[in-house]
Amino acid sequence: MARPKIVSLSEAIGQIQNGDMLTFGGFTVWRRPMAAIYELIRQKKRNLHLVEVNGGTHDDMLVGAGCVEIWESSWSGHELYGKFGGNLARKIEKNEILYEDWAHIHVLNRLTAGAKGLPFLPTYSAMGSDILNPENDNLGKAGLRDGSNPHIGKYKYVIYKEPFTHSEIVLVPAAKPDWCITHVQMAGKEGTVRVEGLKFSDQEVIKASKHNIIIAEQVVPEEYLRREPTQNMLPGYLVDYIVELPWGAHPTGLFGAYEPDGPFINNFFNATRTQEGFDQWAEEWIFGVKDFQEYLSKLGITRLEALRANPSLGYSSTLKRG
Amino acid sequence: MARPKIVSLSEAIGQIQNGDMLTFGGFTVWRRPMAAIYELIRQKKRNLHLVEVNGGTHDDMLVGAGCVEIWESSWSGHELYGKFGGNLARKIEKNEILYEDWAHIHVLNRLTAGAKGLPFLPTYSAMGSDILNPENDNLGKAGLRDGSNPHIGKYKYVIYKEPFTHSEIVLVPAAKPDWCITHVQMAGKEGTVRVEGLKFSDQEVIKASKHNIIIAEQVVPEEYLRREPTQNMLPGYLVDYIVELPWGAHPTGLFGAYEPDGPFINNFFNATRTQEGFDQWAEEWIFGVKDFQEYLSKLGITRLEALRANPSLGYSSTLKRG
Amino acid sequence: MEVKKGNSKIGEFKPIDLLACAAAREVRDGEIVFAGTGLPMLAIMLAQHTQAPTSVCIYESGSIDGRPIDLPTSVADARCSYQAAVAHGLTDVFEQLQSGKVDLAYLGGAEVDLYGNINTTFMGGPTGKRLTGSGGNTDIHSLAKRSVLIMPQINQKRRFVERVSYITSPGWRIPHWPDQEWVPKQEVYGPAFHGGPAAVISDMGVYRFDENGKMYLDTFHPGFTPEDCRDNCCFELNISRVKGETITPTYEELDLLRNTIDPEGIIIK
Amino acid sequence: MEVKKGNSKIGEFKPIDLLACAAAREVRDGEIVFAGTGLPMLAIMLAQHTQAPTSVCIYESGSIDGRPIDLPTSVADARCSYQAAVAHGLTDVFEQLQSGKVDLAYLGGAEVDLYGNINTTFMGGPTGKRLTGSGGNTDIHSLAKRSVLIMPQINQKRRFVERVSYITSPGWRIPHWPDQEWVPKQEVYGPAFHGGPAAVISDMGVYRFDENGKMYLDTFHPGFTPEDCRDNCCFELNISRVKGETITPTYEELDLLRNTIDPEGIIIK
Repeated sequence: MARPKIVSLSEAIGQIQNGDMLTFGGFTVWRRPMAAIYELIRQKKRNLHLVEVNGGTHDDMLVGAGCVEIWESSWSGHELYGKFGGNLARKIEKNEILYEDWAHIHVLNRLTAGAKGLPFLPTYSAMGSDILNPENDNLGKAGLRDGSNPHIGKYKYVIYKEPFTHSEIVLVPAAKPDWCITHVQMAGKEGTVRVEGLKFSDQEVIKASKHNIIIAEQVVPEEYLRREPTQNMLPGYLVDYIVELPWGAHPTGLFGAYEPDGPFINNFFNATRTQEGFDQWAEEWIFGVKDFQEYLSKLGITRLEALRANPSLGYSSTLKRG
Repeated sequence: MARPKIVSLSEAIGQIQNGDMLTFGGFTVWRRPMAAIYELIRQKKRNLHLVEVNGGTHDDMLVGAGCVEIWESSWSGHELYGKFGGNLARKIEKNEILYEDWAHIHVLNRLTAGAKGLPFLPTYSAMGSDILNPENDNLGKAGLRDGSNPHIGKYKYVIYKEPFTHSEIVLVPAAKPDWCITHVQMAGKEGTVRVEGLKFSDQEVIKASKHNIIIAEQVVPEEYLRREPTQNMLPGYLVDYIVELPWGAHPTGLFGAYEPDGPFINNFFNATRTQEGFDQWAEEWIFGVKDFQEYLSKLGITRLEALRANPSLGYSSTLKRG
Repeated sequence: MEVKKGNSKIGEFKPIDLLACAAAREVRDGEIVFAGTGLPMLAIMLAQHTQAPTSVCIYESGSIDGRPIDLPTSVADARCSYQAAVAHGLTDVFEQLQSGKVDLAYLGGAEVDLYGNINTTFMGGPTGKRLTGSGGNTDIHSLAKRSVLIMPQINQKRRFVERVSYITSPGWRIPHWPDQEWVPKQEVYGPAFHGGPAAVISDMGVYRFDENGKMYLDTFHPGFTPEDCRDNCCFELNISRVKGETITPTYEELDLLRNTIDPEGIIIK
Repeated sequence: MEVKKGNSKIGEFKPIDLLACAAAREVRDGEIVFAGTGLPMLAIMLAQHTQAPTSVCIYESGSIDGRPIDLPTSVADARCSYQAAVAHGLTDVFEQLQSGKVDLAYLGGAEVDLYGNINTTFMGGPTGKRLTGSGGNTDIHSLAKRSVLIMPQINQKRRFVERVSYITSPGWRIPHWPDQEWVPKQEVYGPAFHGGPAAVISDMGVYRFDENGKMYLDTFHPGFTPEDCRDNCCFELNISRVKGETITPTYEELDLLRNTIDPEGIIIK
């Protein structure tokens, strides 16, 4: 297992193939690898299979751009900046996408099972909900649980009468994405990864994935991170590619660095009420710029600086929110 | 759920009843709650049921003192300071104790299942070993798997042919000890707990337990710990009692504070070659002193200071080891 | 400045003030509370400033017992972790939830039904209007000891239904899969049964659940009658157990909401 | 001071030096290695100083890729975490082990048998002499891709047996429970089969395992003959595939062991 390569964003994203299963670090509109999302769309990836603990602005962009064939998660929306995932909702309503709804714990268990080398993990969550209604096993109904796709479990779930207390419990199958893309505050030159603030479910989803791309706000000396190994999240041998990209999570937020860009996300959400609206938005913000640097220049320093966090708080003390 | 009480060691240990199931934080000869072990012996607890990820100097003392009816773990010894658990080995060889052998992952899974509110967790570890030989299900052979003891699973384990990949996998039952006693570097006045250095399996075993006693090397202002919530291990509502006791892990080691007292442990190990040897040792070091303060005075400042860690390293740079 | 004592009168508070205060009063001191974005944040913070100073707030993104000095706008907001006891992640807090450590949880939904089942996935079922999906809603409603739903009701009668069009989160009576037989929640959850929906708080009244897990009117908000509440449900609401009017916010509660908890006017516009 | 080039001769190294060097040579550069207390620590540190500079050492207590400047005396020793990439705990490293990320593991034991089964629990079975028990021995031997056993053999013939008296850790042929039928490891482990015992290194020779999972002599240490090795096993050791003498430690390896890795003489007395 060699050390990770430090490469350009386009080179890292270029490794991802059409049809691959992807997951992402972060949580809703926080610490999402947005620069990588834009690049996936620019490189016109197709038939991607997303499996996520929860979605957010990032996955709705991929869905709107036609990159996604299968969406599996528990949620999609933009927190207070947009009521739901506009592109996902439209495509679900028009039967233009395959989707599977899960509880938070279900997807977390699926990826944790992948990380642990287990075929399944049990949970009591969501029993009696329509998430477990056999009628709503959409991948099953589409005939995709025939074992031909290694990323799709033979069953959505199995209810198991366990022998120890004789309760019924839900077993969900392991998920092992081909790729996980995660934005973090710091990575060392040998690939040691540090996340500041909440880790969400990053350790689980990264360990579950065959390959990992880490987008680091900053690459720092390895020795600096190793002074406090209890504060690091991952060793370098779990990382394939490292990309250094300041502001790379914009318009989502990065603890200790910058706030989510609420108006930007809200403007995106409003655009997604129609496919045309999204296409125009993508033309302006994704295809209309050559790369992420041009995107940042288009946003401008004033807009970005207004999002900068106050180091004593981890968030901005000046941002107008009311 | 009220805040934890800050109490004396004897008051905290006084809450533990004969027959209770106990587990402990730490790993082999590191960060063990030794002062609490001495107090358990002084208070003559009986019929305790130990379930531990691994044992060490601490559990062999409890076994030697006749406090333990059932021992369940993966290991007992003193690292380089003593080849095996002398008291445990003798009592096993003389059929004077009930024991159940496990793999590390088995016990870790049993306590993690308890922490997660699950009846079991799966693992592939130790398949084909005599740990899983039905002949070696000692609690079963003793007729204790009849459901009358809530701490003893109906089965030691179940081999399950799982439906997703059709592999055989081992399901081990949850363990939920009545008490976990853990020595840590710092606890806040409201009970927030911080462990420096390796966490071992402390989070899992503490969360699995109904009640928790935290022995803190130092009690610190709550606000101090809350400046860095990512570095804290537990919130106060999971803790019942806090005891402040410097050097409370001696003769085991405490990261960043002091080394294990190798000669002390080795001397203990040599004493345990016979019951009489252990009894004499206990008379001198446990019953011969009124409390832990007197124990520390008996050890003396010179011996203790020789173990003190160098803050730049987390261990002693002067201790003679060769 | 001295804050007036006593309870405010109609006209002195907004509907959202009453919602926040009624929700806050559900918390008992020392309880472990799961809260989500929006009104629940106001409610738990208000409770901590009043009758439940040692109650603990957990956000599903992983922060535990934060002491925000600025109102968070999402559960992963950096503001949630300020002076928190612990800030790890989802595995930590969801395992505490599943093992029965969460006393109370605040939830919302697009639809709620007679048995406290919640829908946040599809209005009108899988062929209807797509919403966000569950997120942690189903996990929390499944596994918390008590959940409190905060719902708009005025001119939103369609949100209070006999049976939700999609069960995102299970209430007191639920289908047992795969046989689809409707049974009490406890029969399905067995040893993992910790409780269920305790109250629904709307902008018209406070609703609770009886021995059979059916919703009934507990108190109606000032300006409404029990009949108004019943007429704004799509099912025959039991109003026979009504205790009277919902207690209005105290001046102290209003002052806390406006000047301490949400001075920026993020939720309380 | 300039270190002599080339390999040392008999009399210039101790048996333990050869053990450490032979063990170190099992590591390929870049591999993820699980190591325990004692000789394994010398072996992995020596490998990192020689042919495997980017190999990573994991200790089961939770430290990953530490760069100790002082030799640890246990896997939870604070020295293990010095300049480590990560220092969490058991769950982290055991899940990496179970998911097949560990290339090589060093283990010891009281007994090893023809199929690489290890005993660290009872000499003579459950009615015999009690030892420490498994610890992580069985987890690691079960789930690592290759394990290397380091065993004393001189005057310890009883440690090399046809079948261990208690299988703490499963080798290439193991019983399938509950039917007790002896089968190849792969049949029992299915998708979790990552490999098994690769070598046994004693103070007399280096042993490997054939297509059928049976131990054979690969090289014999200087001063011994293949027959000496065979005569110090309680089973009929296959010496027909012997390659020759074990390569002796280089002067550089000896210098590293004595002056860089264990200058305090903790393991190399």
